[in-house]
Amino acid sequence: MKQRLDRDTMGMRAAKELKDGDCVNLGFGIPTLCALYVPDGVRFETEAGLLGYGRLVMADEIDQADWHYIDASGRFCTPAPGMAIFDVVTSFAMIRSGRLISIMGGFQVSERGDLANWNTGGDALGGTIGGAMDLAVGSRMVIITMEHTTKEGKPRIVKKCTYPLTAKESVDLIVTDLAVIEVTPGGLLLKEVAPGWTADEIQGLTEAELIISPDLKEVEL
Amino acid sequence: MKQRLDRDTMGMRAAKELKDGDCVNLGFGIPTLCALYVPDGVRFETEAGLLGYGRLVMADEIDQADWHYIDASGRFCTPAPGMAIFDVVTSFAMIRSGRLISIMGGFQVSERGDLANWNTGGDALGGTIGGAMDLAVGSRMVIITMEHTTKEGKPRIVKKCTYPLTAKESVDLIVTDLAVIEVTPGGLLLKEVAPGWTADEIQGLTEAELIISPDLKEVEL
Amino acid sequence: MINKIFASFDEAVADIPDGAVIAVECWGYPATPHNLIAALKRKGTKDLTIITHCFIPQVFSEEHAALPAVLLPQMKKLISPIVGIMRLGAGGFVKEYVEKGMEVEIMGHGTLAARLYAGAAGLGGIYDPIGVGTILEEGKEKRVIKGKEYLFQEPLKPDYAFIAGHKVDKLGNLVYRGNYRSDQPVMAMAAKVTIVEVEQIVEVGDIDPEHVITPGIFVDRIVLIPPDGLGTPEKGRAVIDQLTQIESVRDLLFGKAD
Amino acid sequence: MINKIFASFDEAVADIPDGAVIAVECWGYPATPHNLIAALKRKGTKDLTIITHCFIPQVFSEEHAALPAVLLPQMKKLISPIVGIMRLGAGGFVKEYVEKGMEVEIMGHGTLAARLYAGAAGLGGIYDPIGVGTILEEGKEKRVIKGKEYLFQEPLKPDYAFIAGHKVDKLGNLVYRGNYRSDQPVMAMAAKVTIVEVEQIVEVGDIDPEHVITPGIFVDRIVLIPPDGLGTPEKGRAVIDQLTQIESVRDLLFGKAD
Repeated sequence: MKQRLDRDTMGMRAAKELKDGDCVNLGFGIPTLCALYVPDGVRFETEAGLLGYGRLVMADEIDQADWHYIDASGRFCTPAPGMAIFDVVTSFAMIRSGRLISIMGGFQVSERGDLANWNTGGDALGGTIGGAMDLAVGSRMVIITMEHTTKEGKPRIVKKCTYPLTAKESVDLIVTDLAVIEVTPGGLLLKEVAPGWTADEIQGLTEAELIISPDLKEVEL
Repeated sequence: MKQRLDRDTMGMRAAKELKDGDCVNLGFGIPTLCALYVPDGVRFETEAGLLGYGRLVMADEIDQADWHYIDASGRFCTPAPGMAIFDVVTSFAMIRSGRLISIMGGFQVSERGDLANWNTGGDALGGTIGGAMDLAVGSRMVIITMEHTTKEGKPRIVKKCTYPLTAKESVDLIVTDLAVIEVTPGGLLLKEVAPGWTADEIQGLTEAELIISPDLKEVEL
Repeated sequence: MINKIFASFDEAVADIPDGAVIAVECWGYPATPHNLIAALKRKGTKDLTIITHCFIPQVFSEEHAALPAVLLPQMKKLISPIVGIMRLGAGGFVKEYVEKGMEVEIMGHGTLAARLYAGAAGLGGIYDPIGVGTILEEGKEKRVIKGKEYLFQEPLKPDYAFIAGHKVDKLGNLVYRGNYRSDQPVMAMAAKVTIVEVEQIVEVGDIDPEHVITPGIFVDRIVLIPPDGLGTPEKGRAVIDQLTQIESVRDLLFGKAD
Repeated sequence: MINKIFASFDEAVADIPDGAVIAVECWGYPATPHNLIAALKRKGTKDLTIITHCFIPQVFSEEHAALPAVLLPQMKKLISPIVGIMRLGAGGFVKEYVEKGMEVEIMGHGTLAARLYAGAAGLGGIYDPIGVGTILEEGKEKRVIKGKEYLFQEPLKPDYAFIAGHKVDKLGNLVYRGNYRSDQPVMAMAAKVTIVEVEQIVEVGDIDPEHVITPGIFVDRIVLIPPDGLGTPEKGRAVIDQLTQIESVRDLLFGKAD
């Protein structure tokens, strides 16, 4: 029974934070999956200049794809009614003025909400920034989806990030395959755990200290 | 025979500086008259967001005017083929990146090319800036058209401006009702005089020292 | 879909508190959100800071037009590159309010645009080449960068933007027409809350994505200009009639090149 | 009317000197001025500084595509928010050139946009909130403004911009299509000379003034993409075929959400 959530379920849980009218930028990986689970009225933004695009073009549709529409991950996507096209000056005004929600992957999140998700190398050539820093600093809400631990079993939720930072104190919510954790001024608040897991077990896989929510419950979808 | 040039002639002379392909912002007053004399292929810009508009709407045509097009002086103008509409962010990038020629009126120009044309009062409420400072600083070429002297006969071309400055060292060419004067690194170069006037007479009405061009001639239209 | 459409101008401005900072376009009669300005006057909100491209006297009767100048008695501060019309006596009509304590901050129009952009882009400030060596230097930090002088300018982040649009879809995707555009897109991006009065509201999908100027994410509230609202062709006709009675303004707004 | 149309890509880049700073969009295959890049490679111009949104490996055969990475042997400096594709080993393909002395300056994409805007608007610099507390702080002036930290960023003023456009009139008024737009309008505004490769050249008056994205004043040179040029649907088809041979890049560019 002590399974970890699969990637689809994590995407579904992150998507639950969104509501009608929200505009969201979905990063590489798990966040892309959120697109399948968002409520009506949520629109997708890509920093390369689209708001309100449709769904991704699948590999078997590529012959029919209009190559002029590309999502935030560089995938072909479809236009949709109510879409707007704009340049990057407008795009980053959108991102930086706090009107977007950002769902991104992460390598590490610190107890203060510092985010590391662009670089595993330690120097400037160790990663690619793209829009990640702008999204982390500027978004109204930053949700990070990631596995709770590395492949080697080491915690990704740490006291202090060891990977180069994307931004300081920028994460609002962490959705992992084991837990949902809110970054609060007082520290990391453990709000939900995967079915069958206890708060103690989660703490055992987390370097940063967790505050256990009085309303702790199983992950709600 | 010692007439001063009339306003139309000054506009005509200033317009002679323009050539096919130039884009020009025409300020209030005499500069507006240049529009009648520019060569083919010159386009007009207004900082409020049009490039390549047509002619002004005259008072007796106002019933038919489309109110959506307004020139740099707040007058209704007509759209024209090849016009572009843009916002002020684009407009001032255009102005400040040195792609435009500016023809403006002036109160005073100094021997270094300092321009005073926004304020006769001495405090911030003594005038209206609009786009004048941007145009003076940013334009590829700044041409000032003005009467050579004030109504009281005082020189407008001075050693040092007494009116508040629009911009330092920004004027390239001065077209007055008496002379055409180029602002050079060495000083003010008197290049053309109105018919019947001598260089000495012009110097007598000019506070700043003039260098007489070896090619001094009558104003050419 | 979130409903952004408000039934009246009064409802659209109902929550604006005393002390609010409001960016509002005014570029002659056509490109002005008259109805929102009139609603704010009715509401009587005090201590306003008004950011506008062009602050000219209320030369029209208020029955036909409402320029930002009708808000003068409610204002604490004015930020604008154009205060008055020079030929009418620049600044003259605000002096009474300045003497009573209203602050006026003037700057070049391009500096206004750049400061609004800076607000939208979350910048802490910019080094601007405009105003160096002029009275606008007063109180500003000056810095030499690569041999050239610049003035430090703070970003502008209005609480509200009042926008006069042409056509909007129900998501807020907005297009302007002609010079209606001007300062408005950057005002909409810089403001926390953007309120649009508009000639037409259309269905989602009716505006080509390539032609959207202000994406809907920047538009929070929409009010349709009713047939008897300000800014309509009929009211505009009345304004022209008034203008023909005022020689210098008429010359300024249309008419013979002088 | 000044003729801005060049007969060939080689002529359009003929005057670019060694050491030039060039802004060039690259957002996957479609939004890239392949033909201008290929021409600059043929010309062999040295010591280039390349400013680009996305500097990814030249994964396609050069017969079908030319990304900025084909210029690597000619480059002195790279300025980009995306160097490599993380899953392919970020930066790996530039390391060889970095060891030979090529400089790499990375920054957030929004910082790139803001610095290009600053270049276009003649600003001396901006205080940017991005990168504070990260390794991008190194060597940057940090300043606290109203309690928040910012990094000083210099404007970017490229000598040339290479633009991939959709349709242009003979005055240079330009429209893009979909994500072709992206960084290109601000690159065109910031550059001293803007060179556009385009799918269609139309007559003056054929583009609605409301729909122009880059006004013609910013466009200096125009080259029509010929039927056998890069960036055409046929070449694109060949690229897709190649991509299907490269699993990870294929997944990245289209295909199943992972």
